[in-house]
Amino acid sequence: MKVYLDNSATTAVEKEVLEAMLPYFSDIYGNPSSLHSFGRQALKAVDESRQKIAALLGAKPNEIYFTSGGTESDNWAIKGAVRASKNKRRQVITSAIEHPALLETCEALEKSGEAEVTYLKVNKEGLVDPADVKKALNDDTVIVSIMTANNEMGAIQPISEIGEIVRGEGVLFHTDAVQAADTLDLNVNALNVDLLSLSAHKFHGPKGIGLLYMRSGVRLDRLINGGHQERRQRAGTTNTPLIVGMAKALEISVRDRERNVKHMTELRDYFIGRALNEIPYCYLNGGTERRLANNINLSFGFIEGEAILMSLDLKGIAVSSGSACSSGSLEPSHVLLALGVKEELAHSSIRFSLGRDTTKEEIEYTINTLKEIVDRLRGMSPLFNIEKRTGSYV
Amino acid sequence: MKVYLDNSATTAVEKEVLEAMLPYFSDIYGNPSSLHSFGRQALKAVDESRQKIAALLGAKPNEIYFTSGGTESDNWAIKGAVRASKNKRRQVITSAIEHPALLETCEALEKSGEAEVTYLKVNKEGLVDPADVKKALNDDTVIVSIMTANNEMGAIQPISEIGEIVRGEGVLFHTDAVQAADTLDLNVNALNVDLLSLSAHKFHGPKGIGLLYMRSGVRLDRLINGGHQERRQRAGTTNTPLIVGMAKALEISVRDRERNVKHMTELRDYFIGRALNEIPYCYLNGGTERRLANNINLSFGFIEGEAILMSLDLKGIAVSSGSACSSGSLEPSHVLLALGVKEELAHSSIRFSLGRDTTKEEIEYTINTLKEIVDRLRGMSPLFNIEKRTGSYV
Amino acid sequence: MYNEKVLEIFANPRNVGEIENADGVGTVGNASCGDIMKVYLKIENDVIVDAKFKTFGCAAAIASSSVATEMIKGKTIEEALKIRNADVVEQLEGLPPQKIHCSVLAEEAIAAAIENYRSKQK
Amino acid sequence: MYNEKVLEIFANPRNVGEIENADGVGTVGNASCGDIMKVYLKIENDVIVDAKFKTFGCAAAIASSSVATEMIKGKTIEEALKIRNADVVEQLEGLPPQKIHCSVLAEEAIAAAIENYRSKQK
Ligand SMILES: Cc1ncc(COP(=O)(O)O)c(C=O)c1O
Ligand SMILES: Cc1ncc(COP(=O)(O)O)c(C=O)c1O
Repeated sequence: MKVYLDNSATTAVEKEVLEAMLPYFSDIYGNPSSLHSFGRQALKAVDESRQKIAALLGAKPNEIYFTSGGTESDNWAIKGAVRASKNKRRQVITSAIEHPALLETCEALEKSGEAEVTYLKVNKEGLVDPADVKKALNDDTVIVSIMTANNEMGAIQPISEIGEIVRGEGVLFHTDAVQAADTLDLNVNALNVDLLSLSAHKFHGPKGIGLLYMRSGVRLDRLINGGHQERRQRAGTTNTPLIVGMAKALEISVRDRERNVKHMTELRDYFIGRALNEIPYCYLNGGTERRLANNINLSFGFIEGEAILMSLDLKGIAVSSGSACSSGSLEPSHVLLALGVKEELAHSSIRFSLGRDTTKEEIEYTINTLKEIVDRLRGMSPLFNIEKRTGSYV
Repeated sequence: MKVYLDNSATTAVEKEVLEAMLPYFSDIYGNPSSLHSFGRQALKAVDESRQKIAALLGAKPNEIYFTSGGTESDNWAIKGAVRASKNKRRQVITSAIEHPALLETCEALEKSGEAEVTYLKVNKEGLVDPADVKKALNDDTVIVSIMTANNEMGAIQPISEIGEIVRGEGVLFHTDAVQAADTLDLNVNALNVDLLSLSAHKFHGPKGIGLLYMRSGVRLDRLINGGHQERRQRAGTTNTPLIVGMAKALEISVRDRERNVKHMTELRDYFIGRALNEIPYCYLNGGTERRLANNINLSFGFIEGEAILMSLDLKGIAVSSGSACSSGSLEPSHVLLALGVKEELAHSSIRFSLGRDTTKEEIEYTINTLKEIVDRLRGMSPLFNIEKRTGSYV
Repeated sequence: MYNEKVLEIFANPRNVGEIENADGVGTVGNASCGDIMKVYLKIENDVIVDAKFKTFGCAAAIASSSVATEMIKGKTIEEALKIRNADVVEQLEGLPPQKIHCSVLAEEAIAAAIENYRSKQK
Repeated sequence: MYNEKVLEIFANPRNVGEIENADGVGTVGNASCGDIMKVYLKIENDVIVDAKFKTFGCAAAIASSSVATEMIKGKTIEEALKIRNADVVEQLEGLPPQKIHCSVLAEEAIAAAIENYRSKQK
């Protein structure tokens, strides 16, 4: 049995999406910037897609800027805001649990001396306190960036409340909504944001296309200079097939959201319930309330995450781990550490991210397999006494 | 009859390329960074594609960095080199006829005070004189960037000679090979470059994927920070289907190059011959010797380029024009002006860019149609006396 | 970019040509900017009885010339002078922003031709 | 990332377990770094007659433990001490660069167990 529970890493392109894209590779292939009919046909598809996406986000079509993905959108938002700012000193406020696309961008700006960055702490459920944002704001603040939902443990931030605080101060407010797109309602006005990043492959669209929503009036320095595409703000030949694919994917995601969210929430809660009940020394990372419908993040005491991951893989189950071993770095997940999870347990964490097509049967198989694997690895662990079923860290 | 003669703007994805990509959208969709089998399968395809591309360019696989296209590659090369440089003053040397992806990047660096830029003149065939490069080099020079072949009038630059001069001085040498990829042999060692930009959709691959070749030992500041993809140099989820597509497209391009170049060169020369013979006041922009096999750029005195373009379009023929009217700017093509073409004639220029599938019949139809259109538009022109068949600029 | 109406008028422009012994001729624009419009008027008792044009320019310039010359035929010169570029754009059912200047050129060419007529009257 | 050999050994490691009244026991690594290796040795006349391990760690750590304990069985402690992490990697037919430290840990765990044995001899 093959079970894909790594939908937060990437998703399969939905068949309908692939079908929508197909005509634009070899048939309607013109450059949307060209004046002739080949170009106009392509431009029409791009314009319609832009309108569709804008409508789904509660935005205006000319507030949507297509990029190569969430990473580029995040880089553009932060670097673009800092470099366009006339402030003498430039402060960026973000959270400690952002995606590397955001954090590494901030670190690069710190290193080059272009900005000072304040990293807000989160509570043990992974939530930013809007009051902390208020406290951190000062005259130098250029932009505040808080992710809509976390990629590792699914915490859903109080974005619109933060937006109220930030935007009242005339500071730009960006949210990385990459992980939220498939399951949360993303209306830029309800969210109260100036800038928002999306990446299509996280909601069953194609890889290599994303967008930055930029509220009318906001001006960013360009990240990628060149031609006049995207109202001169983002150069590069307009990517008709992928844009069409992203629009279709978002349309389907929103269309089926209620049903999919309900389905995934049920499976998620069933999974978490059984895991916590049936596996000793198993802990849920993150809270239960403000959590993405498709995110399960568990730590399994006394065994290492990547070994669990690889063992599941041998049984056909695909997951990801917050273990340092998976990433090649020495530190385990910065997100789990920020929640106050102990290093040992951070090394022992696994993320199961459900998809709209995940079945109950797959979940049953996964939990049953997981139990065997945990037992087996604990049998190998010097920290656990498999006979006495107890363990301790040294 | 539909005739596509705008292959320099973009090309149709080759059927074989589309077929190669298809399995990677909805079947082998895993994230190549994931450790599980879904990810490993995808990574295998990416690794094989990287090896294939590297071999075709005479490079090592770990010298290939995938990007979202030629524009991003150009931006990265120049900004990355300037920002990584320890020189106190930082000079960039480039030519006056580069693509906007390069020129606008240089202008942005000038504006931000990050670099000083020297724009080299070209001769009337559009060629840079290597001696001019030598003269322009100084202690502050960080990078020299000269395009392999021009997108508007197809001039092929003496890249390896320039490389010899530049690299001897310990300065980085970049070439934008985006327009050259389908018809010229691109061996990074023969070309004598440190950095080279490609964009797949110019050689019948998909839009939204390109690469930057970066010679071992070269260090650039990152343009897009985040995850650990592309050996930490270019973040963002690895785009399996498009990478597979680019590799396949380059493979096919190289495989069929000799035949395709011969075919296009014949059609090109036939077209130019007939146009110059049969249409009065028709001029070839650029030279005949060092010219891309698929590029024809003509000016038609006393009539405006976009009107010719739109008239051809009404007959099903897709071309592009160097007219200011096509771009919405006031200046006509900076490339044609740099060749010394008069403004009036720059406004009257049309680029016909052939493709590997262009037929003799299409060319016949195009020339015959073109003659009628030129006559008709001259009949409307206040600058031309259609009875006496003479004209003059006022 | 262009709507169907503009493309259709560009493909089949009216009033192309010259009027011999025209009562008013106006030329605006220049070749190095990419458009020149030349309007010829036949005027009887201050009424424009015929109008023709020759234009070096893009599809929008040619369509604007066609529409503008159509609009003024049968009008008095006073009425013709009241025609604004916005009226030309309206007749064309819209022009892309970067092409609005073509309609301005048409307005100016008509004004120049009428001015030329008036200067000859004096 | 991992080759077939590593995955196979990870799936079916040898010598997992403890040795009661072992003659030498060595533990290296720590949980907050993500790997701990504990090696148990049964030694007769300076010859390693049995070796077992318990490992908290990734697939590479477990496979390295398996291979390393296999390699030292039947060897004198002098011979065992000559085994380098590179030998473990070779047995595994290669490890990804970021996993080389797991083979180092195996070398160190064996050295620690032998050291423990020796210290008890004195
Ligand atoms: C929260 C978050 N932000 C940004 C990204 C980057 O998106 P992409 O890799 O598509 O550029 C990801 C996914 O990798 C993510 O989960
Ligand atoms: C010479 C040259 N460089 C760079 C580019 C930019 O490539 P892309 O639009 O694929 O990013 C192009 C094409 O538009 C080009 O012709």
